[in-house]
Amino acid sequence: MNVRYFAWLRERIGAASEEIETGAPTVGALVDELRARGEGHASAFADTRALRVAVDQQLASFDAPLAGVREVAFFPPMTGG
Amino acid sequence: MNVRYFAWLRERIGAASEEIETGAPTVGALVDELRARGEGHASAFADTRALRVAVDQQLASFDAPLAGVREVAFFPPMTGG
Amino acid sequence: MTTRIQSEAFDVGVEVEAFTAAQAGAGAVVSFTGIVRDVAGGLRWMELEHYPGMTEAAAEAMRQEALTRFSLTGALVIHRYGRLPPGAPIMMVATAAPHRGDAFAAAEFLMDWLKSRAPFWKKEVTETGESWVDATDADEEALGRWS
Amino acid sequence: MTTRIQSEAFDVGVEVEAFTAAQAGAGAVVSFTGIVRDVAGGLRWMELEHYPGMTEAAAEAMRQEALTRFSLTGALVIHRYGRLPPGAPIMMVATAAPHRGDAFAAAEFLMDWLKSRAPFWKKEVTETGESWVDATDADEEALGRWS
Repeated sequence: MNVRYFAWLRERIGAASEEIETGAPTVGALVDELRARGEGHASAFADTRALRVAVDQQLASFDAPLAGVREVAFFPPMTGG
Repeated sequence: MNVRYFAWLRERIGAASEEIETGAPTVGALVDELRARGEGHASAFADTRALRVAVDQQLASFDAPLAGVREVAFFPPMTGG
Repeated sequence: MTTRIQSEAFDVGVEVEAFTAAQAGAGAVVSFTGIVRDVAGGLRWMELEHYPGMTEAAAEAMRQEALTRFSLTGALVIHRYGRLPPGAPIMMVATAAPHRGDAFAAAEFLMDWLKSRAPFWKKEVTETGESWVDATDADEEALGRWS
Repeated sequence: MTTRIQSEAFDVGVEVEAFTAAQAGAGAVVSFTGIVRDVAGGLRWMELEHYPGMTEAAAEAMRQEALTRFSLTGALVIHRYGRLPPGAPIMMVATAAPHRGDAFAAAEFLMDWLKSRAPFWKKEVTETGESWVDATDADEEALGRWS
């Protein structure tokens, strides 16, 4: 699964994307796995209420299922316009 | 006093403006005098609820006083924009 | 000159570009353009009558009121009179503000007032005749939200 | 193409003019332009990050939703990414409709959604450092009026 990071999440983790082998059933379970990958990840995911997630490029919630999903992206609230 | 007409009022009266000697104390009294000038005037002023008035180029009401006024204009509701 | 009452055609793109370039400190620019519509078919042109002198003063007073009421960096009003073919721009307003809420509100405020209180009268000239456009209740009621 | 996500600068006047000319049956055209503001002083540039692929799809979905929800003849969305200096246009929307109410509402609808749901993130780069712009409660709350 391709996991992507944007804005300060990307900076804190130090990578724009990672290819990850996971059996996590939901976004929330994936976040728990990612937190264990190191200090940068733990800091980035410290408060998921401050984060947004997209599953296969659609905005989703943290309890969204991951079966068949190819890409998950994490980022702070958007500031376009 | 210069009295001006716009849009269908101008067409019905057959003049864009008239120079009128009047002692009418208010717009309403002036309207009564104008109605007596002929059929066109009478028809134009038949229903003043359908009309608007400007006194010295400021929107006004039909009971506005005319002392010292130089120009009165009558017209239907505006349709700009 | 940021209130212009004119018979000449104007170029919406040129006006929006020049207005936008002149706004220091603006984060938001809104423009509105009104265009002659051939609603029923057969419209040859729209004839716009106005009240020279009063029209300029009334439109400028509305622009000043918008500048007072909203937090703007600038506002522009252009309104044509005379003979206007279908598809021609009749008028435009542009507003600029630090924040988008003020720019949108000021543009709608100016449109609502210009529609019902600026001394213009529209006559439709069609292939079969001509008729004055009636004022609508909706346009009159739109003013209520600003009181 | 009526949704464009691009790094290149665009010319507001040219876009408004071309959009307006393409609208058959429109009586009202509204445009909104967002401009980089140097709020605190010392802004060198704004860096706009986006999510290639998702950004285009999300913006186009919002444009389609505006066309469905309001009575429009057309809608345009342009949004830049990359390095944008103070005073540069960041993005614009344009909407056209038979009546002005739809054109104004659709432009505000698109702005509210693009602000908070299109995947863009702004970073301010100043003479003394850089920082990500926080999302505001006001922008989030603005979405409430469309539900």
